[in-house]
Amino acid sequence: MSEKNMTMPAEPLQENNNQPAAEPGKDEVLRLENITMQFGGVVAINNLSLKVDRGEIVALIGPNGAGKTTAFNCITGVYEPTNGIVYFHGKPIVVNHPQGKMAKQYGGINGDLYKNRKPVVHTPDKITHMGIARTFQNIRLFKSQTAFENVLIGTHLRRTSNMFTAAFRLNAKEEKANREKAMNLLEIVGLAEVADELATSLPYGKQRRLEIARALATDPTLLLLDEPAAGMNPQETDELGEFIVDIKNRFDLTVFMIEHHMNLVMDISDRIYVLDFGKQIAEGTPEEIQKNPVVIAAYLGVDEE
Amino acid sequence: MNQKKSKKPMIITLVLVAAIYIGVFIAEQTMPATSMLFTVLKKGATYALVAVSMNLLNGFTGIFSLGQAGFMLVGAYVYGIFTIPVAQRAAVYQYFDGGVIQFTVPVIIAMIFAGLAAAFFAFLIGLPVLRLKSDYLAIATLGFAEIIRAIFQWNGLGPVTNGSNMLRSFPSFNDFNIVGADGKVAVYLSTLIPFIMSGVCILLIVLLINSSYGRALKAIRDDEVAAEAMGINLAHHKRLAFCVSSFFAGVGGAMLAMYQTTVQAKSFTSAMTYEILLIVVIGGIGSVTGSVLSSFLFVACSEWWLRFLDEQQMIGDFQVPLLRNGFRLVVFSVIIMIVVLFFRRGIMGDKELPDLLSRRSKSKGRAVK
Amino acid sequence: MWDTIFPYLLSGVSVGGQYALIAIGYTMVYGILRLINFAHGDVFMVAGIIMVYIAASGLPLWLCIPLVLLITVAVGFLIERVAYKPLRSAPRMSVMISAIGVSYTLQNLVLYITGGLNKQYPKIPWISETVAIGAAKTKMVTIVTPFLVIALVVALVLLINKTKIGMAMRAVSKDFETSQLMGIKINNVISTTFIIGSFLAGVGSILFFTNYPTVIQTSGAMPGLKAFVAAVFGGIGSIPGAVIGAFIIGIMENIIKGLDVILFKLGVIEAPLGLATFSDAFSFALLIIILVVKPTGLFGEKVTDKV
Amino acid sequence: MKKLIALLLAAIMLVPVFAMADDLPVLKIGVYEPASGDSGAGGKQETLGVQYANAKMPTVEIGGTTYKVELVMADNGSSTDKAPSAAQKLVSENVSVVLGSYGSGVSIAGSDYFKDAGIPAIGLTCTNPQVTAGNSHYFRVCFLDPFQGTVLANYAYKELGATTVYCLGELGNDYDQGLITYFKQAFEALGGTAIVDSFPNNTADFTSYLSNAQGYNADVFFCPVSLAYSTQIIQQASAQGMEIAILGGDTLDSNVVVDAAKGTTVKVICTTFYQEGANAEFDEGFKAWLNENPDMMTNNGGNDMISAVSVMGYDGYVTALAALQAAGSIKGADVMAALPAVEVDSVSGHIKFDGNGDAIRTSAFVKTVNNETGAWEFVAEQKVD
Repeated sequence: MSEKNMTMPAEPLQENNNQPAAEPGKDEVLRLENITMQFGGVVAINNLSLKVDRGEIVALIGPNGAGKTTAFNCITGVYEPTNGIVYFHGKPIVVNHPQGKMAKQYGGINGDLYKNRKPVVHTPDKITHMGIARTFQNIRLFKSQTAFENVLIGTHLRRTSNMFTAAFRLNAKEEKANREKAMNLLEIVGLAEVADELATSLPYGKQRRLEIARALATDPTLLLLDEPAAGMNPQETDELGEFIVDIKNRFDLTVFMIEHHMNLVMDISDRIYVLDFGKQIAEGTPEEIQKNPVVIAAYLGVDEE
Repeated sequence: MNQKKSKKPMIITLVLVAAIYIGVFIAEQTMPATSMLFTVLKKGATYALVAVSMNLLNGFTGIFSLGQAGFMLVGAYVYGIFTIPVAQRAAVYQYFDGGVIQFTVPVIIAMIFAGLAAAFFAFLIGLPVLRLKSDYLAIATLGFAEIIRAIFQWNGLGPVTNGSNMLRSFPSFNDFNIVGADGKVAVYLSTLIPFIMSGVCILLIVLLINSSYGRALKAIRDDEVAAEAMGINLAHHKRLAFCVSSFFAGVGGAMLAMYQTTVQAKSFTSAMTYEILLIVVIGGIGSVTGSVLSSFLFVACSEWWLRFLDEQQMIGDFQVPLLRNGFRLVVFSVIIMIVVLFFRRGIMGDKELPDLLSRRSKSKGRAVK
Repeated sequence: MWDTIFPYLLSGVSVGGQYALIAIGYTMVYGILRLINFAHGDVFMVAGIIMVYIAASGLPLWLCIPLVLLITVAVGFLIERVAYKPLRSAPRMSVMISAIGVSYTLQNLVLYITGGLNKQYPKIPWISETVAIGAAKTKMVTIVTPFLVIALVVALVLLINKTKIGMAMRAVSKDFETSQLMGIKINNVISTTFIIGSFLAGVGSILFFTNYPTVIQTSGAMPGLKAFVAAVFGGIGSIPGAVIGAFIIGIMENIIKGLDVILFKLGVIEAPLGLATFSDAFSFALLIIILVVKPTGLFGEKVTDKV
Repeated sequence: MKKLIALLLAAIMLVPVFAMADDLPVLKIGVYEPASGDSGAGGKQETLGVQYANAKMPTVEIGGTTYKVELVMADNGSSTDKAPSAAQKLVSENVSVVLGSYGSGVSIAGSDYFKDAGIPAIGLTCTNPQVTAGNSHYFRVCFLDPFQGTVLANYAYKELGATTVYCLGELGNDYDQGLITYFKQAFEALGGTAIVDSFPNNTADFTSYLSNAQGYNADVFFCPVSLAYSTQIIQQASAQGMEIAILGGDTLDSNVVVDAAKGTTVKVICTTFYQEGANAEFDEGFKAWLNENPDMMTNNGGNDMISAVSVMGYDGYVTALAALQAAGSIKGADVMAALPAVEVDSVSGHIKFDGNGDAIRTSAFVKTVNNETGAWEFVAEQKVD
């Protein structure tokens, strides 16, 4: 495994040299290249490289504090990675290499790998626009709004109306469509009957589903789920598993998820990446991962809440 | 907000509003025009608009801005500058031989100018300060209001702004009365017109709040990170809210000018902003209805109902103690402190009139922000 | 040229020193509660009014001064207990609104008591005497102020770095929740902060009103705001920063008042431009520039809030 | 919450019901004066004149019926944004005539409200021409700024031998700005130079402005500002050991100023409407009245020195009564019609209105503070033709 880790950087490196705009297989949805995230002295992610293909369900696992959520934040533009590239549908959506102060004090891997590339930075909303939707580890619903409104907000970014047409209700058709879409999504996630309840008044499991519905409302092609099953009992977890597969097929999505519930991960994911202390220590199918000694070592004694 | 919700409360609300307008009109024709009631209604209508515009920022977008007085000032001045009759300008701009602007525009146009000017200032101000965090933003906007005040008072701009001297003799509310041939007022509109003006503006704000954009603003208020993850462009939407709010603050300023019949930069102090903020708080942060109600309550108390506290009162032969000039304000501020400390949700919380009327409102009981 | 500018520097230094004493109160409270205590400027004004009435009651001055400071401290303490403590868990906005409410209340209360008239501040012997520095004449207080300020600041810094309560203060301003968990009596710390702040505001008011001897309910508003600007300028939470910021602002605003004359003397302009109009606005312009360019101010340490 | 407010208001609404009725028919005169704010002190002294007059002449016989004259006070807070509701309050009380205000800005701000209600107003010490210009309802018993400005300019140029004057006024105060403008015109017509500067309101620190005056090598410091500021300026001037004289308009004629200047070396000169001693009967009566009423004494600044504004208040009241009698009715419109023809001889002299509704005044008194005794000293009576 570890040598794979070392060889990974090599291929993109050549790639950059002969053809800066990478041209990967067209069924590739997401690719991370040498992503490194450093907060001051702390290296949260160390040279992470991975890819997710169209239609896959890929899981990112690892002990707490392994840097999984940080990875998500780098993809969605919440953080600007210290180094590395994120490709989405083959297009580089995040490009960075150590800058200014970082460049000097940064001794990490491939520090100068992308020197010749212009940094690309997008605010999270732009990235959502491109078709990456996410849920949050610690649920972040709009607390003063009903379940229905929460989903409805998700449709805002695909609007064709401007402020005036919206205020003067000249977008009635669009508005109607959005409302139907939102209601429809609520039905799919099975929250139709609580549509008018305050989002925060819903039970935990439903809030998680609502977050997914809200994410779906932004018409994503890639769905990032951050611990969707956290705090659920086994039965709920199983349901969630089926649910994820179901929406994946229904909306022809690609799913990239962080999860601690191993049964869920092993059941539904096609491939699994394992992070430990910001480093990728393993990659493979559920079977491979279950047998992998490094993973077992990393997880030894780590309870899966 | 859900399509399944019954339209009934909405209709009742509209009927109520219509009834109020008719009531105002009738009252104005029947009661003596000198009654304090109309002063309260006029000023109340003006403050209602400004309060709602502030609520749009502080209540619905979660931007804590204290710049309102500054934007009102811009609005009031722009209105005055463009509506003072040319004949009067020599007298008004007495120290700047008539000023440079020698034309007037219709009242409505002037009010729109007022709003646009305020919105323009807001845009400029917004560029740097909207990135700031809550209380830094507050103090920065407060500072900007002070700067605007100084600019408008500067003699260097005298030919336009009349320096620090007052602008006056522009059309006021009373000029909306229709005067008959006999020189007497035939139809009184001096209270109805301000009601219509601020009514229309508030309606526009409500429409915006209930539109897709309004939901986006509320989302930003509730959780900026999540909102951004939903593809809502924070900078753009915040600037939008800021400019819209300022636009209506500017229009409110123009109305204040009409109410006061004179405008002077020195009266648009931070104290004015605080008053409006307190109105918003008393009404309930995040409730348009609340802001409107509390505006009228606030004005009525401060201008009318509590005025007797400022004068010595005799009950029989017993002289009521403490009553003296200024006592009104003391009582008043104590009431406000009580509201701020113990009734933090204000009169309406974040509910609107329709919510109260609808049977569903129970299930929609919302958390304090 | 120097003779022209010197008087403005003199005025600047003295008013700057008085701003500094108010600014410390702001910076400490903000450092701990992350609250802009809008009422602080009014506490300063109230201190002035109290002095007026106590002195009018005929007590000897050597008794008045400590008494004034004592009452001012009590006022500051009460404000915190009544208006801020109940809102400890409330969102920041409500606390700020409460602060504005307190300021509104104090001003109206004083308006009522004084009947809205300016009150003459009693002459405090020695410090209100006139002294000559070179060409310029000024009150003794002008010279006393900077030294007194420095002395007080040194004392304060020692208190914060050497004493137990000082340590607690630093802990709380670093991390409110954690220090609570560590068993620090938050409320005592906060009360102490307000007490120190009000005490300094009281001292400041004595100096300020000796220089500009009339008090009215609005006397506190502008100095308060400017002191806050000074605090931000110097870096919220940093006491030396607040003091330096205050002196800079005091001097700059007086230079601006005199800018016309200076330019006039230099022959840059023939007629005055009336730039004095901007003497107040300038402070706020400075504030905004600082907030935008370097939000942490001159000496403030970065406050990282979790995403 | 709503209940609480409702209850509160209900309680409030009840109280005025207890107000006592009187057997004589009541005639209301509105007193539109600042009781708070920068001009609060002056406004109170002016009101005292009216109250004293009312105490002396509590009733008036109009068209055969005797009316009890009731004063309705409204505090315009010396600010143009509080003025409207104060004016509206008087209007809503149906006063027959309004007296006031101290300060031209608030007078102008209130003007339209009286106009729309058809109530005449008699300005007592608002000296800005704009108050009465272009309207038929505002009258005035005092002299005007062009006149006062000329008087001051002449005095500064001829008597004080000044060639450069530093003029300081409050931003947005129509009285200051107006008087300074007319002073400048007159003074520069005489061949002197006047440098005009302004300070933002709520300024406390005038040291730099005093330095400015010295910087410009001014011979006179002209600051016709509200008492709130003039006292500050005088005290800080003495602290800075300023030698040049402080010159001011009628606003400075107050015992507050005297107290500030007492025991200092600052020379304070001002023009005014009345010089104590010109009418012994009034002086004694007024002082006696003050001494009887302690709170009146406090309103007068703690001693019984007579400030000219009180005299103008008295004269305004006298004029108002004369107008009411001439009108033979207590209707505002009738009083307005009667006013132009009214002529009275009162404390400050003979009052007769010109076409503008301004009292024809040809002389002003100049007085200065005696720094030892702490009293006004008569300097000269200035005439301009």
